[in-house]
Amino acid sequence: MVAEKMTFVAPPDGSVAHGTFVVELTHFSGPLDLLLSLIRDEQIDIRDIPIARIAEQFLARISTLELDEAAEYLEMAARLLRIKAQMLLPRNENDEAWEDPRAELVRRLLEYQQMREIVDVLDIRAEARRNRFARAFLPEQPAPPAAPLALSLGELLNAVDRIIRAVRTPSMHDVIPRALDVDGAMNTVRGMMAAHANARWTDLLAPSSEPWEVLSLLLALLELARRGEIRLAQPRPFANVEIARDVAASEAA
Amino acid sequence: MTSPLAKLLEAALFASARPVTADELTALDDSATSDEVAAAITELREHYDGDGHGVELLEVAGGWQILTRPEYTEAIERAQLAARPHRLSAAALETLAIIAYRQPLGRAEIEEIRGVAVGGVLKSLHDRGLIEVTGRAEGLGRPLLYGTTALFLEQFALRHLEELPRADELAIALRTVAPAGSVT
Amino acid sequence: MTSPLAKLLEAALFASARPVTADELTALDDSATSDEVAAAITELREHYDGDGHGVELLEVAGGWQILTRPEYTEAIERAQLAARPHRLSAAALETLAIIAYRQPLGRAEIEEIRGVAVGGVLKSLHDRGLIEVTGRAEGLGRPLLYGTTALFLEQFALRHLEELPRADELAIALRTVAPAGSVT
Repeated sequence: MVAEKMTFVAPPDGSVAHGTFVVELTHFSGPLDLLLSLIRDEQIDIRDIPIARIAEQFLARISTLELDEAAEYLEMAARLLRIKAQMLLPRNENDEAWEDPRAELVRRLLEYQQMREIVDVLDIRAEARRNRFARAFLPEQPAPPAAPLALSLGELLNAVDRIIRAVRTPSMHDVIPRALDVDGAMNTVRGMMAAHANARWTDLLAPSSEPWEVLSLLLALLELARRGEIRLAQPRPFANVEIARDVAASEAA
Repeated sequence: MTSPLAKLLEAALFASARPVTADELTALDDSATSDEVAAAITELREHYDGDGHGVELLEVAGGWQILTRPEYTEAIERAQLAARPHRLSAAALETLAIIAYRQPLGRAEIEEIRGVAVGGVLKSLHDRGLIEVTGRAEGLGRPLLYGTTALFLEQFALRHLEELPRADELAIALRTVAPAGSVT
Repeated sequence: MTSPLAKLLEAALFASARPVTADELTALDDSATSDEVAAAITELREHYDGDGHGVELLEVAGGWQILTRPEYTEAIERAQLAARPHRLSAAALETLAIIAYRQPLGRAEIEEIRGVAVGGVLKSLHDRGLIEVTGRAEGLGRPLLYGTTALFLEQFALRHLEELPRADELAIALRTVAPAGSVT
């Protein structure tokens, strides 16, 4: 950011007090502000700017302001010089298609000027409010969140949806960021099956297991069942999964 | 003051750091109608104005707030009982002005109008609670969009955004400015 | 109230965050004697008591303070709670969603996804007991890692995290989202 390299100068009206909220670059809040101030000083019609003269003054001002590091001011200076050069190009007097090279700059200046009018309104408003105090003493808040949190799964999922749509390359698929350890889980199951003929899902999983452990175990069980080392049964949905040593397979092994 | 409702409203307005909406005031008393609350607000306001009080009841940011009268500010500050907040810088005001009129809009658009980088200013305004992220734009990079907050209205003594001058009331009207009606 | 001094005292007492001593009140007006200040305090106190106000002027530890009358406290607290159901902001919800799906992860990672600073949001989610610090990452600064809590699951009536729809199921889930209680 440019601002950090700049010399900090408070605006002349003293609007930046200590404990500064935003440090102003200079008296000017930007190249457009400087340009507008030059135009005002010279009492020039904004719609018919003598570009050569203004460009010269602009360059002079930014050198005295020691703004040589301010990319934004330099960019504007370059723009002014470019417009100046374009103005010098010979053109046919009757050329209806000729576009004033200053047009875009004029548009931006007018827009900026309008915004400054709003700033004046806001400034007056803010001053009016600053001169009034709200009650500063506030009774201690009623004991922390007494009201239950109003929060539904729908809201959470909508938030997920917003994020997915917001992130350019959605990568929400990796729900579990850790690599799964299926081999490790298979070893755990084999160990358990060596000692016991039967086991249950909950015997293999600590209550505090993390999602990657749950998934690893699930995949390990499915893999072992596929290889015929164990048999899996679940009497009803959500019931504990029962694991049994596959007798035929283990005897063959 | 005579009405019990006005006393209750006064107590509630004293207890809140922020403006309290008429709806919130109505919720104070199950048996009160919104007309009765409106009448009690008027009673309280007129009492402060007519019976020599150092505070007044003002309508700000869509609600009601008791504030000290400006003629006492200097004495209060001199006695170090309260301090006025710092003024916003020109850069902050410019950025706020643009956001207030064009919201929701993104950083690039603000920078285009102001002609300078506004990252730092946006952060300060956000930290101060004057602006908030209201969403993301479509298109490349899906930039964040900013809008003003209720605290903005409060700190600029505005009842609502429409209280700002409409673009066509400003000396220079611009084709690109959205009609005031659409500013919400 | 008739005396200008009583109005000034009212404004000062209102604006101060703490009780104000008689000496401090006297300092508000160079021309006021302590007797005059004492008289103005009495005038203000009697005005609040006699003229139907929801507040009163009390002498508390270290000075004078305007306080809401206790009989209104309950109604105010009830209305404050009713008016402000503790809803999470969009920013908090999005942060929570990211943590739920990516945990454990650090603040920098969340900020990268959301594009804004999330320090305050993390604190409020933590204060509400929805997230917790689950460890520290390897690498520079060993940043704290966050994850969701049991309360988080309870809040959404989930038995475990795997009950959250996968990202590729979300499009469907979002269309058929049922109220929290019935999601299994």
